[in-house]
Amino acid sequence: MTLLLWTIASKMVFIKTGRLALLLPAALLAQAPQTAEQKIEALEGAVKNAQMAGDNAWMLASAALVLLMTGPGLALFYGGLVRKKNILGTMMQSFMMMVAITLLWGLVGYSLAFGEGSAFFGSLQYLFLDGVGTAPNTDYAATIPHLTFMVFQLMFAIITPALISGAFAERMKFSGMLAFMILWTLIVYLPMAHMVWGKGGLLNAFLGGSIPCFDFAGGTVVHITSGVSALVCALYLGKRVGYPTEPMRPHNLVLSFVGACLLWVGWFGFNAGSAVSASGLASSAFVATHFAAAAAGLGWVIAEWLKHGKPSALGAISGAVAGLVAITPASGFVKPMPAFVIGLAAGFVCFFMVSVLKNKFGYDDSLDAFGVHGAGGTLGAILTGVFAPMPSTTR
Amino acid sequence: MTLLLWTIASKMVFIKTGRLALLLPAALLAQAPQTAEQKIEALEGAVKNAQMAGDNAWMLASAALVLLMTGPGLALFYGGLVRKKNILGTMMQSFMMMVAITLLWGLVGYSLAFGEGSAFFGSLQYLFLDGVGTAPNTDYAATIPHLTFMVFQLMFAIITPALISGAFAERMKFSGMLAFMILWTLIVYLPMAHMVWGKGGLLNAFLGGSIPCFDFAGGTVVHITSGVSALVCALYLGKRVGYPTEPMRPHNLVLSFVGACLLWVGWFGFNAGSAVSASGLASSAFVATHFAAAAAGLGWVIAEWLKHGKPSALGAISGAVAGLVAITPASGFVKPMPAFVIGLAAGFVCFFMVSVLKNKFGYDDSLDAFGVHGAGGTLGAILTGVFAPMPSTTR
Amino acid sequence: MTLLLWTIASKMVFIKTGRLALLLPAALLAQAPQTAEQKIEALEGAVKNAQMAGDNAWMLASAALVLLMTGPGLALFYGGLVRKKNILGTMMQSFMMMVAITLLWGLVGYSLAFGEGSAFFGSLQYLFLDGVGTAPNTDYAATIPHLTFMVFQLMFAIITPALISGAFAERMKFSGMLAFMILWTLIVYLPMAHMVWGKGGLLNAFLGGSIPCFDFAGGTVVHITSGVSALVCALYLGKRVGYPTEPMRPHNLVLSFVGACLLWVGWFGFNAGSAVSASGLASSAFVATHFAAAAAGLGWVIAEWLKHGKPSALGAISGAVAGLVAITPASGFVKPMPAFVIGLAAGFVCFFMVSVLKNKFGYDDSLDAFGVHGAGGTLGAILTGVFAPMPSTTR
Amino acid sequence: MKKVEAIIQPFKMEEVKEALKSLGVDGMTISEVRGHGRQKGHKEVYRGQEYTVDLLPKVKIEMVISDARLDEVTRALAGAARTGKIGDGKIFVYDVAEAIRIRNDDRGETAL
Amino acid sequence: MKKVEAIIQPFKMEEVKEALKSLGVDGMTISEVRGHGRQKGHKEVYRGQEYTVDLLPKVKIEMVISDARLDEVTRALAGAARTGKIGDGKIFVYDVAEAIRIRNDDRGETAL
Amino acid sequence: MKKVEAIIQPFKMEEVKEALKSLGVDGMTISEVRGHGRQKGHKEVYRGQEYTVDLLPKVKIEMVISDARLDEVTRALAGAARTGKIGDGKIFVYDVAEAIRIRNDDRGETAL
Ligand SMILES: Nc1ncnc2c1ncn2[C@@H]1O[C@H](COP(=O)(O)OP(=O)(O)O)[C@@H](O)[C@H]1O
Ligand SMILES: Nc1ncnc2c1ncn2[C@@H]1O[C@H](COP(=O)(O)OP(=O)(O)O)[C@@H](O)[C@H]1O
Ligand SMILES: Nc1ncnc2c1ncn2[C@@H]1O[C@H](COP(=O)(O)OP(=O)(O)O)[C@@H](O)[C@H]1O
Repeated sequence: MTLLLWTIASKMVFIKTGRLALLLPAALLAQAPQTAEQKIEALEGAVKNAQMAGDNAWMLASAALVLLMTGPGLALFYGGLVRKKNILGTMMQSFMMMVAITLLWGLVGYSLAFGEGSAFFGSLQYLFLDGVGTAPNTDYAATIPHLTFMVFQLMFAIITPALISGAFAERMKFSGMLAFMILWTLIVYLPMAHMVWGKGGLLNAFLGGSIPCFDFAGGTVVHITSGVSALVCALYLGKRVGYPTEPMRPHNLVLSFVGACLLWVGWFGFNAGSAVSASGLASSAFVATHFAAAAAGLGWVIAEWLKHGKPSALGAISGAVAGLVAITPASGFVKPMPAFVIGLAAGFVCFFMVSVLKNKFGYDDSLDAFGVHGAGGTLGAILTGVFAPMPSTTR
Repeated sequence: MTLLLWTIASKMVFIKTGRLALLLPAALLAQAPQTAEQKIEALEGAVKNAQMAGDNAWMLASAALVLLMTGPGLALFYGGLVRKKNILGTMMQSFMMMVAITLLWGLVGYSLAFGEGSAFFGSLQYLFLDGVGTAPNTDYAATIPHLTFMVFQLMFAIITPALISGAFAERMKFSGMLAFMILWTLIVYLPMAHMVWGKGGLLNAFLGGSIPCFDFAGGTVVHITSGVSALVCALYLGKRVGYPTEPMRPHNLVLSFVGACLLWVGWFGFNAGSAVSASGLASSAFVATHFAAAAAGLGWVIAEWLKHGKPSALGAISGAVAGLVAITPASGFVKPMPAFVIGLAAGFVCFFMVSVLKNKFGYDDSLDAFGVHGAGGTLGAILTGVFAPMPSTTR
Repeated sequence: MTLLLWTIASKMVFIKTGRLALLLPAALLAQAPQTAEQKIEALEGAVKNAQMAGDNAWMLASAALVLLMTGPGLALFYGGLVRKKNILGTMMQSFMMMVAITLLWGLVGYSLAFGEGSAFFGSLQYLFLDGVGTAPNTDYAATIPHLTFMVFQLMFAIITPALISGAFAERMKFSGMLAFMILWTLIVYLPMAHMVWGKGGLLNAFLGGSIPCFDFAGGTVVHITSGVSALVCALYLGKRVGYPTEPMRPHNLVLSFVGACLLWVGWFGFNAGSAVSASGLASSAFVATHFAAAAAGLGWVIAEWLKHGKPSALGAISGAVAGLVAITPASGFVKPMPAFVIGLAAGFVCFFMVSVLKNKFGYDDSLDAFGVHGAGGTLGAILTGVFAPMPSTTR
Repeated sequence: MKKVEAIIQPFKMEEVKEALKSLGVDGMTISEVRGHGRQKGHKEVYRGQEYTVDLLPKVKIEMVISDARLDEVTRALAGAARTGKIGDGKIFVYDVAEAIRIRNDDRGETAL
Repeated sequence: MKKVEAIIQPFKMEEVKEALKSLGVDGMTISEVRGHGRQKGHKEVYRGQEYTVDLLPKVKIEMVISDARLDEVTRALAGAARTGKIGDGKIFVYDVAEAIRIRNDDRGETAL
Repeated sequence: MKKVEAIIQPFKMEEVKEALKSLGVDGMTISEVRGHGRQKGHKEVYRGQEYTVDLLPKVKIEMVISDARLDEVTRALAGAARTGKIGDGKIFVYDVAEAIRIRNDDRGETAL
C-alpha cells in the first residue's frame, strides 16, 4: 500500500497551490512599496481583496444554506407529508434535482439565464461555464467571484423544480418526473430567470431591460413560477388513485417539522444571500425573512384556532413556510414590522387557500405546492408593491 | 397567468436596489479621487466596509446557527427524550418560541432589553424596532449593522424559554405554556438581559453599570435563568401522572442524538458569535466551545462507566450538552485546556445532579432542564471566575 | 437564588473583554492619526484586520460544517445502513470520535501533525496547544488566527477515523473500537498528516518537504488512508456472524438520505475551507465539489439503471458521497467540467467496487468504507494528476 | 361465537372496513403483519447486493362474532378483499369459548 | 388449557401486568394493535382536510393458562383494566390443543 | 386443520423459515411481539434512572396446516428455534374451524 501511495504521490507534481495563493495578499503588504502613492495603490488592492473575502464568506455560506433547503430540508418536509410507502420516492425527487439540474446548469443553463442575450433568453456565452472564473462579473456582483454567483444561482435553480414536485408527489414515474423537470427548467425557468435577473432581461430595468420588476430574492421567478406550474401539473395529472376518499394523511410530521426548520434556516441564505454581499442589505433581508416566517406561523395557527378550535403542528410549520415564500420578493425592501404584516397575511391567505379553496375546486395538489408557493408568492409580489419604499428612500 | 404576472410586474417600480447597493463600494474605488488625501479618505471608508462585510458574514451565519439550535436542534433533543405520544407537542413548544418570542421582541422586547434605560430595565427607545437599521450601534457592536446585532440577540431570547420547556414537557397545556413563556420573557428574561448586557445595566460595568459581571455568551442570562426557572416550574407543577412508577423512558434516542449534534454545531454560533465579530476572539470562543463539549461528553461517559459499568449514548450526548452550557460564560476568556477542564467538571457534576441528586430530592424535571442548564450554568459561572485571566492579559 | 447570582457576579471582575476588543479597530480609525504616513500605516493594519475578518468568517463556518459532516452527517448515513439494533452503537462510534480525538488533538495530536519536525513526524512544540493563539501561523495560513487553523484541522482528524468505523460497524466492542481509533490516529493519521501538510513533511514540497504531493483537501490523508485502513480492518476482523447468508439490509434509508445530504453540504466546508481563506480559490473548490457530487450521483444511478434496470435512492446518495470523496484532492485545482468528469468516473468505479468486486473477493466491509472512500479517494488522487493544470496556470 | 381472522392486502383495508361497517359489524382489532403464501416476494438490490424480501406486508383483521353472522361476514369480507390475484390472503375461523366486555363484565354474545 | 386474549387500553398496561404478576402468571405475549368497537374514534384535521381516525391504539395481551386458573385470571385482568368507560376493551377465551416449550420439549400444562 | 403459533427469538427467524420451507410449508404470517415467561428481562439506565425492560422482543409465527402435518411441523420448528437457553419460546396449537382462500373462495384444507 505504501507503494501505491508512493506511486500516486510521484505522479503528482509541484506544490499545493492552495497554500501558495493564500500567502499572496500577505506578501503584498509585507514587501510594502516605498512611496506613499505606491502604498496607497497596494492598499486599494488589499481593500478590494478584504471586501471580497467578507462578501464571499457570506455568499459561500448562503449557497450552502440554499442547498440545505432542498436536501435535506424540502425532502424531509415533503417526505413527512406523504404516505409511508412513498417517502423515499418523494425525497428522491428533491435529490435528483440536485443531481440533474446541476448538470444542466453547467452545460447550458447558467449561460441561457445569465448570458448577455435578448429580452427573453440569455446567450451561449457561458456554455460549459466557459469564462466563469474567480474574477467577479461586475454586472451581477462586483465583489464576489463569478463562480460564487454562478453556484448561488444554481442552488435556486435546484430548489424551484423541487418545489413543484410537491404537486405530483405520489403519482409520477421517476423517469417521467426527471424528463419533465429538465424540460421545465429549459422552457420555463431559464427564460424567466433571464427576464427578471439576466443582463438585458425584459423585466430587469436596471441591467438594460425595459419593464422594471421589484423582485428581491426570486418571489416571481422561483415561487410564482413553481407554484403555478404545480397547479397546472396537478390539474393535468388528475387526482391520485383513491383521492379524496382514501385517507392520505401525513405519515410522519416529525420529519416535516425538521424539514420546515431547515427551510427556515436555509432561507436566510436564500434571501439575505440575494444581497450578493454581507452588507447591511443582507442583514435587513435576514431580519425581514425571520419576522415574516414567525408571523405567518402565527397567522396560520390563529386561523386554525378560529376555525377548528385548536392549532396544529402541521399548521404552524406550513404557516412558517408560507411566510418565507411571501417575504421573498420583498425581503430586501422592507423593515421588520412590514415584514411581520406580510407574513401574517400570508399565514391567513395560504391557510384559506389549502383548507377552503382547494376543497371547493377539488383539484389534488398533493402537498399544496400551489396553495403555499403559488398563492404565497403572488401575495408576496403584490404586497411588495404595497410596502416597499422607493429604492432611494430604503436605507 | 402571464397576464397576472404582467400586472404584478407593472405594479412594481424601479430597479433592484439590492444589485445597486452592491456596486457602490466598487464604484467608490473606480472613480478614485485625485489627491492622496482624498484617496486615503476613500480608503478609510472602504476599509470600514470591508471590515463590516467580514464581521457581518460571521454574525449572520451565527444568527442562523443559533436558530438552528432551537429548531430543529433542541426540538429534536427534547422530542426524542419524551414518550412517543408527546413528541410533536414537545417539538411544538420549541417552534412556538420561534414564533411568539420573535413577535414580542419586535414589539417591545429588544427595546426593553437593549434600550438605554435604568439599571434594571431598558427603555421604549426601540419600540417596534424603530431606529434599528443598517448602521451599527456602536455601544454594542461597532462593526456590524444594528439589525444583525438585534436578530442575533433575538435568537438567544428564543432558545432561553425553549430550554425551560424541558422541565414541563409532557404535562402543560399548549395555551398555558404560551402564556407562561411570554410572561416569563417579559418579567424575567428581558430585565436580566438588560442588567447583564444592556447599556446602563446594573451588572454591565463596561457600559455604565456598577457591578461587573463576567459572562461572555450568556451563561447567567440564558442558562442559569432558564435552569432555575425550570426547577421552579417542575416543583410548582408537581410530578407527571404516573411518575416515577410508570416507565417514561426516552422513546427515540436517534432523534435526541441528531438534536445534540445540531446543538453542538449551533453553539459555535452562540459562543463564537458572542464576539460580535469574526476576530481572533471568535476563534478562541469557538475552540473553547468545542473542547468543553468533547470533555464533558467524556466526563459523563466515564462517570457512567464507573457507576453503571457501561457508558450509554444518552450519557455521551447529555454530557456534551452539559459541557456546552458550562463553557458559555467562560468561552471568550479561556484557552483550550482550561476549557477542557471546565467541560470535564461539567460532565461529572451534571451526571451527579441528574442521576443522584434528582432522585434524592424526588422532583420531576422531565428532561433535566435544571440538572443540565441550571447546574451546568452555575458551575460554568463559578469556573469562569477561577479560570478567566484578567481581561488585560487575555490575549 | 438572587443571592447565588450575586455571589457569582461579585466573584467576577472587570468587563466583558469581548465587547471591548470589538471597539478597537473602530477606535483606531476614529482617533485617526494626523499625517498621511500615519494614516496609511493605520490603514494597513485595518486592512489586515478586515482581511482576517472575512477569511476567518468563512473558516469558522467551514469548521462548523466539517463537524456537521461527522455529527450528525456521517452518523446518520452509517446509522441508517446498519440493522436496526445497531443504529445507536454505530452512531456512537462517530460521536466518540468527536469526543476522544478532540482530547488527543489538544494534548499532542496537533503538535505531532503540524509542529515543525522531521519528514515524518511533527514536534512537541504545540504540546497542550501551547503557543496556538489568535495570531496567524504564517506557515499555514497567514490571514486567519492560528486557533482557527488548528480547530479546522481537528475536524478533519475527527472525521477520518469515523469514516473507518463503517468497515467494522456491527461487530466491534465499544472499548476496543475506542482504543483502536486512538492508536490508529497516533500511528497512522498524525504522521500521514504531517508528511502531506506539516511544515517540513516529506510530501509537502512547498513547506520544506522533498517529494511534492498534489492533495488539495485531504484525498490522500483522509480518504485513501481511512479507506485502506477500513479494508485491512474488515479483512482482519473477518465477517459478521451470519454474513452473507442472513439478510443485513439497510434498515432506514431516510436517515441515510439525510446523512448524505448533510455530508454534501458539510463537504463545502471540507473542500472550500481547505483554501484557508474566503478567496476565489475557495469558490472554485466549492463549485468543483458540488459538480462532482452531482455527477457521481448521476454516474451511480446510470450504472444501476444499466445493470439492475432501475435506479435506487441508496445508489444516488452513495454515488454523491463517492463523488465528494473523489473530488477532494482535486477540488482546488480543477474547473467545473473536469470536476464533473471526475465525479462521473467516481460514480461508475465505486458502483463497480461495491457491487461487483466486493462480492468477488467476499470480504465484509459492512458499510463500504473501502469501496467508497478507499476506491473513490485513490481514483480522485489519480485523476487529480490527470486534470489539474500546473499550479502556475491555475488561476 | 366465532373468531374470524382475515389476512388481507393493506391497500384493501378501507374497502373491507366499509363492507363490514355496512353489515353492522363494529368490533374489530387490526394489526400489521408480514406473510407469505403462494405469493413469493421479490428481490431488492442494495449496492449491488440482492436481498429477497419474502415476507410481504399484510393486515390482519380479527373479529369475534356470533355464530349466526359467520356466513355473511366472511362473504362480505372476502368479497371486499378480493382482487383475484395471488396474495389476496386468507380467512381463518376459530371457535371462541368466552367473551367478556371489560367495561361492565358482560359475557357471551352480549359482550361483542 | 385456555388462551386468554385481552384487548386493553395502552395506558392500563402497567397495572394489568402488576395484577397478573401478583397472581403468579408469568408467561405472556404482548402486541400493539388498533381497534374499534363501541368507541368510535375521532377526527384529525390536516391543513383543513378532515381525517377520521376510527382505529384507536390498543394493546393485545395473550396468555395461555391452565383451565383451572381461567377464572381468577380473567377476573384480575378485567379488574385491573377497567375504567368503566367505553373503549376499555374485551377479553376472549379460546381452547388450546397443545403447548410446547421449545427449550426442552415440555408439553401440555408443564410447558406454560 | 390446526393453527400452529410459535413465539421465538428474533435471531432464529431465518433458520426457522428455512426449516419450514424445506418441509414445504408455504403459508405463514409473522408479527413482531414482546413477551416474557421464565426469562425475566433486564434493566436499562437512562441518566441514572433505572428502567426494567421485562418485555423482550420476540417473533410470532402463525401457520394454519392440515392435522396430518402437525407433528412434523412442530418438530421441525422447535428443532430450528431451540438454543436450549431460557427465552427460546413456546409453540401453541389450536383447532381451526374453517379456512378460506380469498382469491378464489377455496375452502378447507385446499385453501391452505
Ligand atoms: N397457511 C397459512 N397460515 C397462515 N397464514 C397464511 C397461510 N397461507 C397464507 N397465509 C397468509 O396469507 C397471505 C396471502 O397468502 P397467499 O398464499 O399469497 O394468497 P393466495 O393463496 O391467495 O395466493 C400470506 O402473505 C400469509 O400472510
Ligand atoms: N367483536 C370484537 N372482535 C374483536 N375485537 C373487538 C371486538 N369488540 C371490541 N374489540 C376490541 O376491543 C376494543 C375496545 O372495544 P370497545 O367496543 O371500544 O369497548 P366497549 O365495548 O367496552 O365500549 C376495540 O378497540 C377493539 O380492538
Ligand atoms: N403462557 C404463555 N402464554 C403466552 N405466551 C407465552 C407464555 N409463556 C411464554 N410465552 C412467550 O414465550 C416467550 C418465551 O418464553 P420463556 O418463558 O422465556 O421461555 P422458556 O419457557 O423456554 O424459558 C415469552 O417471551 C412469551 O412471549
